[in-house]
Amino acid sequence: MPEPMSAPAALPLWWVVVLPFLLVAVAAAVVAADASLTARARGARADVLLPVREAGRLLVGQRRRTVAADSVLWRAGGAVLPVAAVLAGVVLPLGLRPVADLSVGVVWFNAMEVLAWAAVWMVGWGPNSALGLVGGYRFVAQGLAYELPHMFAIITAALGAESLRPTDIVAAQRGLWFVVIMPVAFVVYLISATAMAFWGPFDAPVGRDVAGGAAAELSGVDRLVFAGGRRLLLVVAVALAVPLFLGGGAGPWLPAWLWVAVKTAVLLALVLLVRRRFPTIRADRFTEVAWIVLVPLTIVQALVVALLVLNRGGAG
Amino acid sequence: MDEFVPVLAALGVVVAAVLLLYGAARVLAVRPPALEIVPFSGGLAPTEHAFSRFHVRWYPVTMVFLAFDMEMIFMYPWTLVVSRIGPSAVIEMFLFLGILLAGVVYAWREGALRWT
Amino acid sequence: MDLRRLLLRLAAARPHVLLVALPGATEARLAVEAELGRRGWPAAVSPADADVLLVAGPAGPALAAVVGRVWEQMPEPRVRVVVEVVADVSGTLDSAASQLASWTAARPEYGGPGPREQEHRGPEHGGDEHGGHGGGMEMPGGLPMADLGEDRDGLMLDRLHVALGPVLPDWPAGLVLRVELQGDVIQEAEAEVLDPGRGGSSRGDVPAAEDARHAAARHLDGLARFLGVAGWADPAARARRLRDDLLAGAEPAAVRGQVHALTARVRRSRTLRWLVRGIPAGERAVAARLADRLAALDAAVDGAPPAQPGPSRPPDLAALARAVVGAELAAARLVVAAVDPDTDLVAEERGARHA
Amino acid sequence: MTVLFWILAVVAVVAGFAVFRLNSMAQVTFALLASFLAVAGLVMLLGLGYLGVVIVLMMVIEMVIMAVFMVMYMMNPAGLMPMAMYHNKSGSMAIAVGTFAVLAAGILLTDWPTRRGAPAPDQTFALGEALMGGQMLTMMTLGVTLFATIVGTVVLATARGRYDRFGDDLDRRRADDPAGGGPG
Repeated sequence: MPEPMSAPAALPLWWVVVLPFLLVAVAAAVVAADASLTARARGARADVLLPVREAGRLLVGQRRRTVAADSVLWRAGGAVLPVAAVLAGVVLPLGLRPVADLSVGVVWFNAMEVLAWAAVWMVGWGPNSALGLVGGYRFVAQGLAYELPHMFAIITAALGAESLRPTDIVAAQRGLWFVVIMPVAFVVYLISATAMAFWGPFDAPVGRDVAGGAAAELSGVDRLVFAGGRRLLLVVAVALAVPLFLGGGAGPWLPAWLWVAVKTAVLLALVLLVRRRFPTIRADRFTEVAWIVLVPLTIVQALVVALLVLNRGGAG
Repeated sequence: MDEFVPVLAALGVVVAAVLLLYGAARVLAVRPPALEIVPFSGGLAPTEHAFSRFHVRWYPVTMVFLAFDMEMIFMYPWTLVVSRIGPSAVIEMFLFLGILLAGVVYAWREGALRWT
Repeated sequence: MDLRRLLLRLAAARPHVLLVALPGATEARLAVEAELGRRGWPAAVSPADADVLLVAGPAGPALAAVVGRVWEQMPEPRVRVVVEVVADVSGTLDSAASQLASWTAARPEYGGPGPREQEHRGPEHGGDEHGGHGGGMEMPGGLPMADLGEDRDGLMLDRLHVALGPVLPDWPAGLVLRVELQGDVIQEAEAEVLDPGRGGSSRGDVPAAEDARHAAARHLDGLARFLGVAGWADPAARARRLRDDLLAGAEPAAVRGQVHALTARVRRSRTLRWLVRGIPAGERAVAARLADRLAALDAAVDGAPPAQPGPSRPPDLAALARAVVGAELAAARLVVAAVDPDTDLVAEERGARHA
Repeated sequence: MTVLFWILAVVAVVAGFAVFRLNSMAQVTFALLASFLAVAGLVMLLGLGYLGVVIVLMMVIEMVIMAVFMVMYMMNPAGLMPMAMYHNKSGSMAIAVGTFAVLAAGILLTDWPTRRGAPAPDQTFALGEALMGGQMLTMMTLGVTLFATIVGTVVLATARGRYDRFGDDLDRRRADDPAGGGPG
């Protein structure tokens, strides 16, 4: 068992109110940045107010319900997405301390993000629409491909620190960021994080070719909650890479929270740029690659880290 | 479980936020929801309910996944004890993974990871 | 309410436009797409996501019904506009935006102020999960459920009949693909073009023996739509921009460098090659058709004479339908985008036969 | 704490009951998931954080997969026509009520022993130690069982095998499949 180090306690309880707003603000920044990149490619002007416009548009927009829709699952699925994203975000160290310092933090994170499986499937299923169904099922197929590499990547980071507590994992990187000893896990983690938020190039579940797929029939606030939840999920999933692999708030000169912000921003920018480099990767092509390339790679990565841990344990 | 108190609070806050959003939309929306909208597939009316037996082509993958996924339950606690238990823990876990990987390789060769 | 008005005004600066392209009105579609691109207004992918329904060209009876149905599916606030003359695209979009900005629920809707048709359809069935209605076999919405059919493993499973198109993103104008789906695999398919022969003469502006500029623009348009279906938005947007530049009067030689950079980027993408590999599409596979298009595009901006100046033949819709049988839905979309049937020509052909 | 216990307990039972009352296969599956999630909350209340969280993790995945199979195989998956999740109503009701009564009586009537010793300071750690120590044989047996599961399901579930894909002599370089994909 790791020495009961002077673990920094969680943030004060009122942070649970701040956290959702913080995440929404970052998600809005992501939307604005992404849209300005799109506008540049098309030769149009960028618009900083864009997230406000879009949110406002959906707030005043009419909701709709399709014939014989399964409203219960449809609405529940949409609402689960932002809830799961924020709940996954409680273990993120915002600086040195997270909102909830769980001893099983990374497992909690994993459990919350897996709710996206249920959420997207339910949203695709709900409207009784052929294209929506295809979208929902595409996400489950995608989940079957990315989830195992994702779990192995998380476990590798936990293994490096021999703790499931994100703050311990950060503390264990005091000497050396984990990205150095587990680059494969880091890359696989980012791939799987974008796949989990069905963000490009893994956006087949809401793809253009099926007219928006799972989201095709959503309008008004239902679309706002679903689309917002998806962005939140992306932000939270990418942000966890900072404590897992990039040393959390460690860095010279700047305070810890600013380092976390900077590192998260860099990773999000990377994700936005990568999306522009690749066409949509369909699950039927990705599954086999995930299983016979990514899974063995991450297992070998875990083995390497396990040997390093043994070596370190023997010395200590 | 004191450490889960903030989680519970966060759950309350975010559920309240989503409800608030729905409430705001109820006030702000220009019209009450439109009902009985015909689902969209390109502009022609559907001739059947889309709710049907959806035949997925990847059902073998789900089976392999479930079997492999069980292993994760063990792997999370395993990470905590590696240096305490020593080499035997590493050998054992990777033997376990190796057995499962052999199963995956078999499934791959049989084409179970393709859309059949 | 003031907040609502403010939000409506904010949103109206960037409405989502659902473009319904009609066969024979390619020119209007291109003009609208160019203007949307300039303004940075997003193209909606489905009616649920749209604020403006923009019909490019005059609709025949079948397509008018489609437009009406799509209009019914759109949430309010919504505006419906028609663009038939290329010159008034910008003004039409402006007026649509201003209607959205000053939208009030009391506004009589385009096409008659009557109540919406679906509100008369009897009790709602959606949220009723307690099985309280004792009606028995009366199906909600009056629709039947899918029936059984054999799949490619020889199992009997539900076959869902779905009509894809004619209003889908990056989809040939007026094309309808009636498919039988098991899961997302197409078991049977049938293709047709709605309202053939309507406005088929609008291609008169694009000369038959087309010059290099129009050839290049046409290939860029096809490439943009293929990349859009493949989910590669960035080069698709660049292709559209180059297309618009060409149609606005730029010389092919002036954009040669950019076009070559674009085609090189698409060719270089191993991911794209991997994603389209092994998808048959009739005579030539999707990958080969993509390569053909890239080569033709390069040749067009290099000033080479068009390879076959002969009269263009109407697309073989039966062959298209055969090509998507057995394909998964995403692959089928790629097949359609790669074949890229020119539905304007179907119009001319059928029109001629009737005359 | 007690309030939370009762809320979760009621949710678990009500959701479990809904499994038998709802018409739609999809809703039934997710009612079962809701029941499991409430149980996971109860496990967390008992102080078993890891176990509770892992129940959430596993059950979400498994219920989604179950929904996929339910919808694939059951007629009328959305319950558009009224139907029931049970057959032989009186018989099944008797069995269910009887089982519930016996179990509840067992809980109330058993003379539970008082706790001796204290729980480990970190149960997750203790679980890891147990897995790598005393339960090693269990785990290895499970590994082989899971391997057998994978092989068994693949044999049963795939119509085509390696000979269909690589030719009779397994000498084809690239597999011949109805759908492309994969790295090969």
